[in-house]
Amino acid sequence: MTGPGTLTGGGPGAPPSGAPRTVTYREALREALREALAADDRVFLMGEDVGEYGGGFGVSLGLLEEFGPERVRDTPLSESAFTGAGIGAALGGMRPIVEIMTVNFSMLALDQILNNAATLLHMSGGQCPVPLVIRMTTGAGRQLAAQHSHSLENWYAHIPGLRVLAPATVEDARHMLAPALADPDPVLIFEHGSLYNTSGELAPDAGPVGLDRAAVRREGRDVTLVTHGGCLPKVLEAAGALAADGVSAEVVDLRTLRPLDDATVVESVARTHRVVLVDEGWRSGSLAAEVAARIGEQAFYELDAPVERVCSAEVPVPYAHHLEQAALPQAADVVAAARRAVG
Amino acid sequence: MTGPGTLTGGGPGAPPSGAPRTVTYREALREALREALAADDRVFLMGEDVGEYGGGFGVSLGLLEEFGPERVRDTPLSESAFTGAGIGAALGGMRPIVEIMTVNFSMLALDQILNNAATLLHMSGGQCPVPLVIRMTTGAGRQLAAQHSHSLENWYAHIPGLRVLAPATVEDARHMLAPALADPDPVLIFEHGSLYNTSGELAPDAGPVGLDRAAVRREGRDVTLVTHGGCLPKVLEAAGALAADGVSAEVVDLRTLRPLDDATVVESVARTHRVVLVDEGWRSGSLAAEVAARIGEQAFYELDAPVERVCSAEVPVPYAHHLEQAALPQAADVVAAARRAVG
Amino acid sequence: MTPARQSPPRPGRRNARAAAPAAPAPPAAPAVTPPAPTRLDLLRTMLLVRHFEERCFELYSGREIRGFLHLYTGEEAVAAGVTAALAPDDAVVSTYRDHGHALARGVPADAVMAEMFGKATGTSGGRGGSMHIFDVSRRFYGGNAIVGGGLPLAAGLALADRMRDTGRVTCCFFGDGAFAEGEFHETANLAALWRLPLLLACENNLYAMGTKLAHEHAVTDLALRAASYGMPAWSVDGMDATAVALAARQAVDGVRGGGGPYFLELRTYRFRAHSMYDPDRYRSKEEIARWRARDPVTALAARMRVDGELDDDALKKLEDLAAREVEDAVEAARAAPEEPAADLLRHVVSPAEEPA
Amino acid sequence: MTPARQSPPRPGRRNARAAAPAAPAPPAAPAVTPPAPTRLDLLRTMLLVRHFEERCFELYSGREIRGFLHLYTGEEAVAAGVTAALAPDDAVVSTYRDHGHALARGVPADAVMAEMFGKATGTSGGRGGSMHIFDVSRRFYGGNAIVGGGLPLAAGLALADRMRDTGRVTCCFFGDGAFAEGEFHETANLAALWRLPLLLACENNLYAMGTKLAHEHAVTDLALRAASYGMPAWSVDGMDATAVALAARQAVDGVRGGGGPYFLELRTYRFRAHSMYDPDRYRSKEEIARWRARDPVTALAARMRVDGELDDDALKKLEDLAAREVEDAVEAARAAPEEPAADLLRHVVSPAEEPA
Ligand SMILES: Cc1ncc(C[n+]2csc(CCOP(=O)(O)OP(=O)(O)O)c2C)c(N)n1
Ligand SMILES: Cc1ncc(C[n+]2csc(CCOP(=O)(O)OP(=O)(O)O)c2C)c(N)n1
Ligand SMILES: [Mg+2]
Ligand SMILES: [Mg+2]
Repeated sequence: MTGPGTLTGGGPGAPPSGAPRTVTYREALREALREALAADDRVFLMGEDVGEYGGGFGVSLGLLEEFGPERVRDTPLSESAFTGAGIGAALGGMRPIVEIMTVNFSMLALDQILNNAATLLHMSGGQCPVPLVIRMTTGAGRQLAAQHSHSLENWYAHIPGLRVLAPATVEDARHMLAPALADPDPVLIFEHGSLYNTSGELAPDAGPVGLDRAAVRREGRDVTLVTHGGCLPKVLEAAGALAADGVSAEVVDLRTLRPLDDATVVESVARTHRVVLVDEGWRSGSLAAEVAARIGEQAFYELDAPVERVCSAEVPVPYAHHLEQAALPQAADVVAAARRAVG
Repeated sequence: MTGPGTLTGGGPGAPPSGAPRTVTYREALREALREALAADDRVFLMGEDVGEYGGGFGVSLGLLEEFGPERVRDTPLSESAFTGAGIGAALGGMRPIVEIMTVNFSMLALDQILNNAATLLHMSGGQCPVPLVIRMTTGAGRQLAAQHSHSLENWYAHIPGLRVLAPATVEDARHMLAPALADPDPVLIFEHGSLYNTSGELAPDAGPVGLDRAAVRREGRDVTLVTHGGCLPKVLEAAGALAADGVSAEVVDLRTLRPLDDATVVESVARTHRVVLVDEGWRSGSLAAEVAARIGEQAFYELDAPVERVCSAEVPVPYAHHLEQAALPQAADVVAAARRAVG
Repeated sequence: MTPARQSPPRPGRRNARAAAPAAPAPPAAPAVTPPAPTRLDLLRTMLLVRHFEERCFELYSGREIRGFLHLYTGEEAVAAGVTAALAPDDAVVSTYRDHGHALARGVPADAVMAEMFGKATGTSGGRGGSMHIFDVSRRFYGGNAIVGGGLPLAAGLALADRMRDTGRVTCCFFGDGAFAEGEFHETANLAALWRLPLLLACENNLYAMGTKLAHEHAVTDLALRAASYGMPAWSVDGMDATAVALAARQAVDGVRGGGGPYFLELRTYRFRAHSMYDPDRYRSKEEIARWRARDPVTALAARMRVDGELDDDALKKLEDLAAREVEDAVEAARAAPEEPAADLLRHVVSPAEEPA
Repeated sequence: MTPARQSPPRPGRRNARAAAPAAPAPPAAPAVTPPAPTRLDLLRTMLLVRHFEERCFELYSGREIRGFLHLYTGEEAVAAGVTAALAPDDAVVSTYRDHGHALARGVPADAVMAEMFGKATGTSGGRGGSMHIFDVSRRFYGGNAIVGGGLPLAAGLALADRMRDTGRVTCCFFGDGAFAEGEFHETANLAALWRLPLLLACENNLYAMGTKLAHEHAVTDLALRAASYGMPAWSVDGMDATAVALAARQAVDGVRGGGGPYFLELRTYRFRAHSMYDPDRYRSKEEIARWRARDPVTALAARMRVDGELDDDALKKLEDLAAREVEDAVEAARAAPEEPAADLLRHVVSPAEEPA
C-alpha cells in the first residue's frame, strides 16, 4: 500500500564518474525507470499511485514531476483493465511499464497476463509480440498478513511466453530494466519488499546486464545453495555462518526464473554434489520443486545426498512477528539443511 | 462453452439394486449433484449456464427442472462475483457448489479463491471455515486452442487451505462430491474435459470414497507411473503396451492433488525403483515437479534411475489437431519414458 | 424454503461443526431493525473510535503495532451511524480500515487492540492484525485487505439470508477506490438482479490512497452511477452522524423489507494519511484543515451542547470513559500472551473430527 | 508528443523488430473516416459473411472444422455497418464469434477459412482456429475467447493512439454477456476518464450462451447504463445495416474528433445456436422465427429492390460471387499444407536476434 521510511527525491541524474556509488535498491529501480523514460518516448509508467503518491513503495517518487502525468500515469483501482491496457498499448507501438502494487493484487490481472500477454504471440501465429514490462512487489516479512505477503513468482514462471526476473541485488535492480524493455516479449519483474531499503554499490560504468544466466554470488566447494530475490541476503548470511564452521557453500542466485538457467545450477551441483534450495514460496509446488526436479533429471548421478528444500511453511502468512518469522525461511534453517546435506 | 454429443436427460434416480451399471463420467457427476441437492437443503449449484442451458458441458442437465431456479442458479458472466458469493453463502450457513465453466476462466475468480476462500479460516483465527465446493473443467485435447485448454490444477494445489480433487474415474466422479461437501473447508474439483464422454461401471452399493489417498489403478513391479485426471486413460494404455513388452508397470492415480498422498507414491517407488510422472500441465512448475521433488526427498536412496517427467510442451495450446496432439503427453511418450527408466 | 437440515456428521470425516464455531443458525424470528440511536449513543461510539485510532497512531510510532495501519479518524460518523441501523443478527463486511467498523459494531476494544499487538487474545489470535479483525459472534466477517474483495463475499452472505428468508441484512463497507474495481460492478449487478438484502455502504473520502476522486472516476457522482443498477442510491453527509443514522435506517428498512440492495454514498474525509507509511504529499494542508473544521465528533458534541443535551462536564466524562476503555485495552494487550509458534499451522484447515 | 524514437537494436539481445512484424508505424497523416458505404457495399459484405458462416456450419458437420465454432448468422448488419465506418488505420478487437468481424474488416476469406482448417496458410498458421483470427496488417487484433478479455486490450490500443495523437480509432466488439464482467466496467471507466479514442460496440443479441438478458442484468437497458460513465451511448437496430452504418459513422466521427469513447448498443439476434455444441434448448422456435423474419440480409435486399437498386438477377449474381469466394476459400484451405509439427514451439517467444 505505501512505501517505508525516508524516500530520497529525484536524486542525481548522471552518476559522478569514477568511484562506485552506494545506493538503495529503491533508488536503483528509480534510476532505471528515469533512464528508460528519458531514453525512449514510447516508454511510460502506469499503475495505481505511481504518480502523485510516488509509488506504493516509493519507487517512482519524483518521476511525475519530471515526466508529467501522461508518461507517469496514475490509474484507477482496476488491475485487470490497466494491465490489459498495457498489453494493448504495447501492441499499439508503445513500451509500457505497468506497476502492479503487489503480486497479491496481480491475481486480478492474471487473466490478462496469462490469456493475453503470454498468449497473443502464439495465438496470432507470430503477428502479435507484446513488448510489455510488468513490475510488482512480492514477498513477506513486514507483518502485512495473509493478503499482502504472497510469493507467487513460481506461478508466473510456469507460463510459456513470459520472461520472469527477480533482481536480488542493487545492480540487477538498476540494470535489468533496459534489457527487459528491449525484449520483444512480456517481462515480469519481481521486487521483494524487504529489499527496497537495502543498499549496495553501483559501478559508474555498468551497462545493461544479461537476462539469461543465473549468477554465482559466492563460490564454494561443499554444497550449493540456490535461491532468488528476497532470500538472497539470508542465504549469503547462512553461507557466512557455514564458512565459519568449515563448510564452503556456493551461492547461486537464479535471477531469471523463466527461462530457468538450470545449466549454472547443474554445473555447480556437479562440483559440490549437495544442494539446498531456498525459496520463500509455499513448499508444495514451489519454484524450488521445479529446480529440484531438474537437478534430479540432469544431475542424478552427481548427487551425494537428497536435494534439500527450505521454503515457507504452508500457511497463509500470519501477522504476529514471531509467527510470521516462524513461517519464513531463515538463515538458520538454511544452515541446518546444508549440514544435513553435507551429512 | 457447451457440452458435446448426446446428453441423457434426468436419468434414473435410484440405481436398480444388484448389478453394476455402466454410466458416463458426465452422468456420474450429475447423479452426485442430484443426490447432494436432494440430501441437504443447504446445498445449491450456481454458475454460468448451469440451469436453462444444462451446464457448459451438459453436466447439470435436468437439474433446474428438478430443483428449481433458486437451487440451480444461473449467474451473469461475473466469475469473481459469483465465486465470492459462493464463499459468502458458505459463511452464511449454506453449502454452495460453484461451477466455473473452465479453469481458464477461473483466473478471474482466483483472487476470491486465494485471498478469501483459502485464507479466511486462518486470518480469522479459526472463526471462518468456508464449506464451499468449486467444480471446473480442465485440460486440452478438443482443439479449443490457447485460451480454453489450460491445466492449472497445480496452481490450486499450491494454496494452503484448499483441498484439490481430480476424479479420473466414473466412480470418483460419482462419489467424491458427498465427502467434498462434508469437508468444512473449500474443496476444488477438476473435471477433465476429455473424460465427460468416457464410461465405466458403478457398483450399486458404493458410498462416499475417501479423499486422502491416491489409488493404485494397476499393480506392477518394474516401474511406477504416476498421473491424475485426464491422463489416466493414456497411462493405463501405456501400461498395457509395456506389459505386452514384458515391462510390468504400476499405475498410481493421485486423485487428491492437495494434500498430496506422497506416501503411496513413495511406497510404490520403493518397490519399483523407477518412476515416470505424467502430467498434462506445462512441464516447468508442473505438479509433476512437486511429485519429483518429494520422491527425491523421501525415496532418494530407492531410485535406480532419474525420475522421468512426461508433461505438455511449453506452448499455449495450438488449435490444429496435429499440433495440439504434439503438445500433449501421449501414451507413446509414457512408454518411451518408462523404457528409459527401466534402462 | 424450509430451514436447512443438518446432515449428521459422518464418522471418520473432517467436519467443521466438531471444532470450528458453526455458522450461527438463522434466528427463529426474523431480524428487526433496532430503535433509532440517540445522539448520545452516536457520540459515545464516535469517541471510542476516535480515542482508539489516535492511540493506535502513538502505539505505531512506538512500534507496538506493526504492519500496515489504516486509521479511521475523521470518518467516525459513518461507522457509528450505519452500524446503529443494524440488528445484532445482521452481518457486516469491512475493509483494511476496519477498527472503526469493528468497534462500532460492538467488537470489544480489548480484542481489537490485542489483535493489533499480535496477541493470542486478539480477535484472530494475532494472525490477522489491523487489517483483519473478525468477530463471527457479532457477525463481523472481517477486514478485507484486497480492495473490493469483500463485496462478493457480502453478496454471498446476503444470498444465504435471501434463500433462507431470515430477514437479515448484510452491510458491506468499501471505498470510492473500490467502486472502480470490477468486483463492485459485478456485485452490484448480482445483488440487484437477485434482490439481495445488501446495504452497499460506500465511504467516499475523496481519495484512494494518493489518487483523488477525479483521477479515479470519469463520473464522480457515485450514487448516480450506482442507481444505474436499478437500486435506490443516495448521497449522505458522512460528517453528520445523525444524518448518516437516519439515512442508514431508511436504507436498512428498505433492504429488510425486500427492496433488494440499497446504496449509500457517505461523503467523508480521512484526517490522517492513508496508512502509517504515507507521507500524505498529495493533499494540501488547507484542504485537510477545511475538513478538520467539520470534525464529526466536535460537530455532534456542539449541536448537543446547543440543544442542552451535553455540557462540558458530561463531555469530559465521556471522553474519559472512552480513553479509559482504550487504555485498558492497551494494558490488556501488552500483558496478553502470544500464540505459541508451535501453533503456526493451526487454522490452515479445520481440525479433523475424531473418529466416532 | 514527438513521434517515438526507435532505439537501436542492441547486439546480442532479442529484438522484435528483427524478426516479428513490427507494430505498424503511426500514419504520417491523421486517419480519416472513409466515405459512407453504399447499400450495395453493405449487402456485399453481409452476403459474404452469410455464405461463409453457413458453409462453416456444413464443414463442421463434416468434421473439417473442429473445436468451438460460433456462427454470426443473423448479426451480419452489425459487422458490416460498424466496420464500414472505420479507416484502414483504425484497429478492431473481436471476440470468439469473430469471422464476421474479420471478413467485414477485409481479412481475406481464404485466410480465415484456412485458419479454421488448422492450416499453415491460415491467419494464425492454424494455431488460433475459429476463435482466434488475427490480421495485424489490417489492424485486426484478434478474436478473444475470454468473454470481456478484449476490452482492456482495446483500451490500450486506443491509449497508444491517444498518446501519439494519431487520430486513429479502436473499435471493440463484445456482447451483452461481456457487459456483466468487471472488465467491461473497468475499461469503460478508464476509457471515459482518459478520453480514449475507443468505440465500444456492444452486440446485444439477447443471450449470453443460454442465459437470457433478463437473467444477466438487473437493468437491461445497456446504453443507459453505459451512459453512466459519461460517454455518449445509443441503441441502434442491429438488424438494419444502413442504420448501423449511420450510427457507427457518427460515433466514429465523435471518437476521432476527440470526444472520448462512444458506446453503441447494437440490438441483434443470432439465428443459430451459441456454438456447434449447443442444442439451443433455451429459446422457443417461435422466437427464432420472429427474428428470422427480420433477416438483415433479405431486409436490405428487399429495400434495395423497392428502390430499384437491385433486381433478381443482380442479387443472384452477388450471391454467386459470395458463394464462389467462399467455395474458393474452402478449396484452398483443403489443399493448403499444415504447419510441420516440428514447428510446435514457434511463436512462444519471439525469435532471438542474430548477433550483429
Ligand atoms: C486489489 C487491490 N489493489 C490495490 C491495493 C492497495 N490499496 C490499498 S487501499 C487502496 C486505496 C483504496 O481506496 P478506497 O477504496 O477509496 O478506500 P480508502 O482507503 O480511501 O478508505 C489501495 C490502492 C489493494 N489493497 N488491493
Ligand atoms: C470469462 C469467460 N467466462 C465464460 C466463458 C464461456 N462463454 C463463452 S461465450 C459466453 C456467452 C457470452 O455472451 P455474450 O457476451 O452475450 O456474447 P455472444 O456469445 O452472445 O455473442 C460464455 C458464457 C468464456 N469464454 N469466458
Ligand atoms: Mg477512499
Ligand atoms: Mg449475447
